[in-house]
Amino acid sequence: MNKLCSMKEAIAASVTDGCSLVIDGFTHLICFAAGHEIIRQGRRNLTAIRLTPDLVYDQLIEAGAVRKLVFSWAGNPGVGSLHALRRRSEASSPERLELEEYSHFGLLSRLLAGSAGLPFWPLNNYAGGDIARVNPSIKTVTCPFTGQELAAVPALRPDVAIIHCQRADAEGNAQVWGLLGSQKEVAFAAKKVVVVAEEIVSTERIRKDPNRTLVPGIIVSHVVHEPWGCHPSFVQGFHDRDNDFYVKWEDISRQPETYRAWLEEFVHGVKDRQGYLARLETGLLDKLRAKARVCEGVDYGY
Amino acid sequence: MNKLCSMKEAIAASVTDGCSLVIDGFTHLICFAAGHEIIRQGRRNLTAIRLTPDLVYDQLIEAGAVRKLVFSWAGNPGVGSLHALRRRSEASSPERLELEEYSHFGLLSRLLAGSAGLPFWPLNNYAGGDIARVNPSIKTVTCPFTGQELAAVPALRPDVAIIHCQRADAEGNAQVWGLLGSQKEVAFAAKKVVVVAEEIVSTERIRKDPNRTLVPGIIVSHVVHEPWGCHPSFVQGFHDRDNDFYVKWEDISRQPETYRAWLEEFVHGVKDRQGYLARLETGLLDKLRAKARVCEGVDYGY
Amino acid sequence: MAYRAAQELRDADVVFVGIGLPNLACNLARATHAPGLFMIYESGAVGAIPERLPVSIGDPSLVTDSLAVVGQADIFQCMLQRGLIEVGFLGGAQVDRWGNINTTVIGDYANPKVRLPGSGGACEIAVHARRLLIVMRMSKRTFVETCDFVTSPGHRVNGKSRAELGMPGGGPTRIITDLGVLDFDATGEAVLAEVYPGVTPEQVRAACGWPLRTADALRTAAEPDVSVLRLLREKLDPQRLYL
Amino acid sequence: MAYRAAQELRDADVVFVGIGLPNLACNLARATHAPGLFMIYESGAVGAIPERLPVSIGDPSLVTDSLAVVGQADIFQCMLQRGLIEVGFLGGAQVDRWGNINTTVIGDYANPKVRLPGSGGACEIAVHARRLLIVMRMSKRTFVETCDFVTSPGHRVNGKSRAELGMPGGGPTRIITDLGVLDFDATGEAVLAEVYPGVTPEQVRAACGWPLRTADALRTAAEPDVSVLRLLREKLDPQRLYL
Repeated sequence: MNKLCSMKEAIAASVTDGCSLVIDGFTHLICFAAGHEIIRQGRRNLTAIRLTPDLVYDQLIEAGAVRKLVFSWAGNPGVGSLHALRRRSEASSPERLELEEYSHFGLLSRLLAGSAGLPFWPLNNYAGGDIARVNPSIKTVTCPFTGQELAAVPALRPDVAIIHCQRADAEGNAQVWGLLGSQKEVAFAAKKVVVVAEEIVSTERIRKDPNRTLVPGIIVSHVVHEPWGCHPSFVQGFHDRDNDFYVKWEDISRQPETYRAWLEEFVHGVKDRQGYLARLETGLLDKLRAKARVCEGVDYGY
Repeated sequence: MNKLCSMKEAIAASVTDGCSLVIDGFTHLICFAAGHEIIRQGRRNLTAIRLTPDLVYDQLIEAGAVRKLVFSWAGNPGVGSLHALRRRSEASSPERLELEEYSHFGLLSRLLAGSAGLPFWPLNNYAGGDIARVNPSIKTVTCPFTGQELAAVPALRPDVAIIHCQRADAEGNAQVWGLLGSQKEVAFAAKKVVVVAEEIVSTERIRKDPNRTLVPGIIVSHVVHEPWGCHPSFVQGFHDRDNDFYVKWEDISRQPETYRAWLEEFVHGVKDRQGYLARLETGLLDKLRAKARVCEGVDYGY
Repeated sequence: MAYRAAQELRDADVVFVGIGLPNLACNLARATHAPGLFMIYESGAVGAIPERLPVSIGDPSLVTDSLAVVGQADIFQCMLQRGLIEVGFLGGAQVDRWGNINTTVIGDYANPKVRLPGSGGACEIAVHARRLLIVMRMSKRTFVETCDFVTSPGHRVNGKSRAELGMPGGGPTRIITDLGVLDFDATGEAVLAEVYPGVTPEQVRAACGWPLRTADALRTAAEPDVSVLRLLREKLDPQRLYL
Repeated sequence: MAYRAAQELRDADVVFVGIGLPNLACNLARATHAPGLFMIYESGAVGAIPERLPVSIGDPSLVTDSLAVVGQADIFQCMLQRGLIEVGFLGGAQVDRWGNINTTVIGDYANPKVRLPGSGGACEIAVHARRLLIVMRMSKRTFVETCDFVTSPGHRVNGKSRAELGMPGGGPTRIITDLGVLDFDATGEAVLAEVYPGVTPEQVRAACGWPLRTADALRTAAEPDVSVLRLLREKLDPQRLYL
């Protein structure tokens, strides 16, 4: 089944007010294009889930789309803070964001349980620290063999997962290389999966290297072709991380005025991803484009 | 660290009388060469573990190397029975083999727990059938969130795992494609890992495609170069399954006399894998050699 | 049997394919009325389109040109336990009226007359698949009052229902035999629902180890036409491994 | 600090590398006395040999030419929880005498003065790493009597020892600061063990929020030589992100 559609159509069909959502990616393959489209469509009261909510989650927060954040590390990696998040979660904040937090392993375990169809997942452990004390979703379970007490977290089944990949076919069979983050777990845990790809390829081409397929099309509902949809994040083999942007973001996002002005210009002020890319500094994409490091293929013959 | 050695050295250094052992592989990548070397070295009282004990496990049983079998499906896939196993486990048998059995998912879950450093693993479930009734290692655990009762199995930490792969470097960084079975779980669960490779390549070549690495060298203690070490099983991209052998095996193995004669000729009667290969029908290896189906490489540039 | 089993498969069904006859039935369905049949093998091949009839579920022909190849942990956890499998296929040495299947031992477990291969993935397929098809030749020896060992649970196990046992899958929907087809009634008991042309209900009952009831409306199965037979014999199973 | 931290690393150690200064220290160790240092990043890069100083632990330079790239489930389950990590590295906003670290909030959790990034993988690194190195600049504001929030457990958490809490890892072995180095005594309390040249024990104690005890044999740290400084400034951190 051909599931290709525009980002606008995919978001309109899958992300509803009040739903729970993951735009996944661990520094790699973070689909900013999807986040910006959600802002443009004016979604509200989202539960935004990710181990590492980063700039695009902060933008969703600043734009008023998010009611609750489920996370384990919230920052601008290597640079600083998420300022919209801080403004909405520190003591002086008028309209407080609801936060539910874990360690990486804890939140990942919730997604593992969701992806595996189990109601909970055991992990060793939270060891008396304060994370488990302030989060009632972290409980304990006793090993029926050793008597050892382990931490347990409940399955997480997000309503929608948005997974960016290097290539996919029109059915949503998605191939990923480089950092894999928790993309597989998120996709299998979610009730609906949107795949966004740098490149749309034939199913025949996917079948040439089946071990690279991270997300099978049978769990995918929409497929979007959106090259450069991850800027300023990166896509191995396609383009580098725009580190300068991450550094500049600290200044842009510190003050609500400059933050709103940026959203106005780069999100509300454009129609789609093409519009965003057109507003970037001339020559930037060329500078970020990856220098080829192609590996050899392997033999699937028999 | 260079861990290269001969199969003889690897087995002598890692497999001891009474130890627990996995020669892994799910129809694919089953290292018959390792099993034969264990028989030649006269190991005894092994606990042999695998989801699908197949011909080489049956040969270990016939040769008197095995005291206990931990498994979930024991047969000659697509053909028939494992006759040494049947002779040692049916009512008329004088010297009974100890059997500990699960379903695939149950035994895999034991290995998952072992590989993840947890004392148990939950799964849904054994649902009142007789497997859990006759196996005291299958217990239950209650979900602390939903109250649902699930099955639980204890972690399995085999003493030795033997993992065959398409290619590895001298440190044991092993790359695998095609069927992956439970090779990763077995390797991480084991206390000692022997990697056997069709091809030994430079570390540099491993680094060119890091997503293909299934077993990292840091958990590997010995590396053996043994091309065709899996015959009659198969190695994707190298050689096909010798289906004729599996079919013929039914006749060879049905009578103890022909079975022993085969072991005498192909295992005890040869010094090593080269000797075994030399005794195969002329032209067989050429017939089984894979027809190339090389996929394209991917770009790791940035 | 392969033909009748294939008819149970719908285009776009996600099928967990076992070794032997089920594999043949799936390949037949894919070659005829269900080209979009999505085949998942417990060996890890997802969306396989094998060029030859795989002798084993781990045949290399399942890997080449499949849509994805994943570890078995993903197959059992993320596909089966996660509830993505629509149709499972099982056979066995014994089946009882509730669709419980034995593939473990004939006789006493500790002291068996015949040691069979065991569960493999069968137990979890029986627990999780939304529809379970059982394919078995019929005789008093195989269709028994009580299984010597319940490897894969059906609609009632040791007196308990699937709901009581917390089984997510739908349980057996049909038993396809060499004489006819058994459906399951509302209580979960197998009843004769369909006979092959030329077979009488009496013949079927005589081959059953429990007093087999007959459904109110007994159907007669269609015969495979010549082109299907030729496809089976010449292309899908030329070595006659399962025909 | 980067130099002193690098000295803690031994050739062939398996290190779980965090963002920032730990990353710099590992790269320095690898470029000097520990070329066999095995670096695992929580992003999934195993045995990485980055060509540039990664700004983030998810930098693409960590992927290219690494020995393996795996999902984070494997990193946390099969590497960290499985006990394969020898050395972990953590920093934070606050540390107490037991080596408990706070990277979550300053002030009350429900009503914080400052909202910090949170745990990330820090909590499990603190639980599982066989040796934990803490790297932090020292002041009364950061070396506190009691952490506002214990994100990552040290030797005693809310009155309980690691053994009582069932933590498999060894806990903090050293705190490397900009003034000197604190070791942990048998009770798990941090004591001043080493000062940098020109720094007095009194200066260190004045920068500590609890009454810091001094070890019986106080060492003086060696200064990095010119070549190391040049390596750090010109090659490993030319943008002076962490120096």
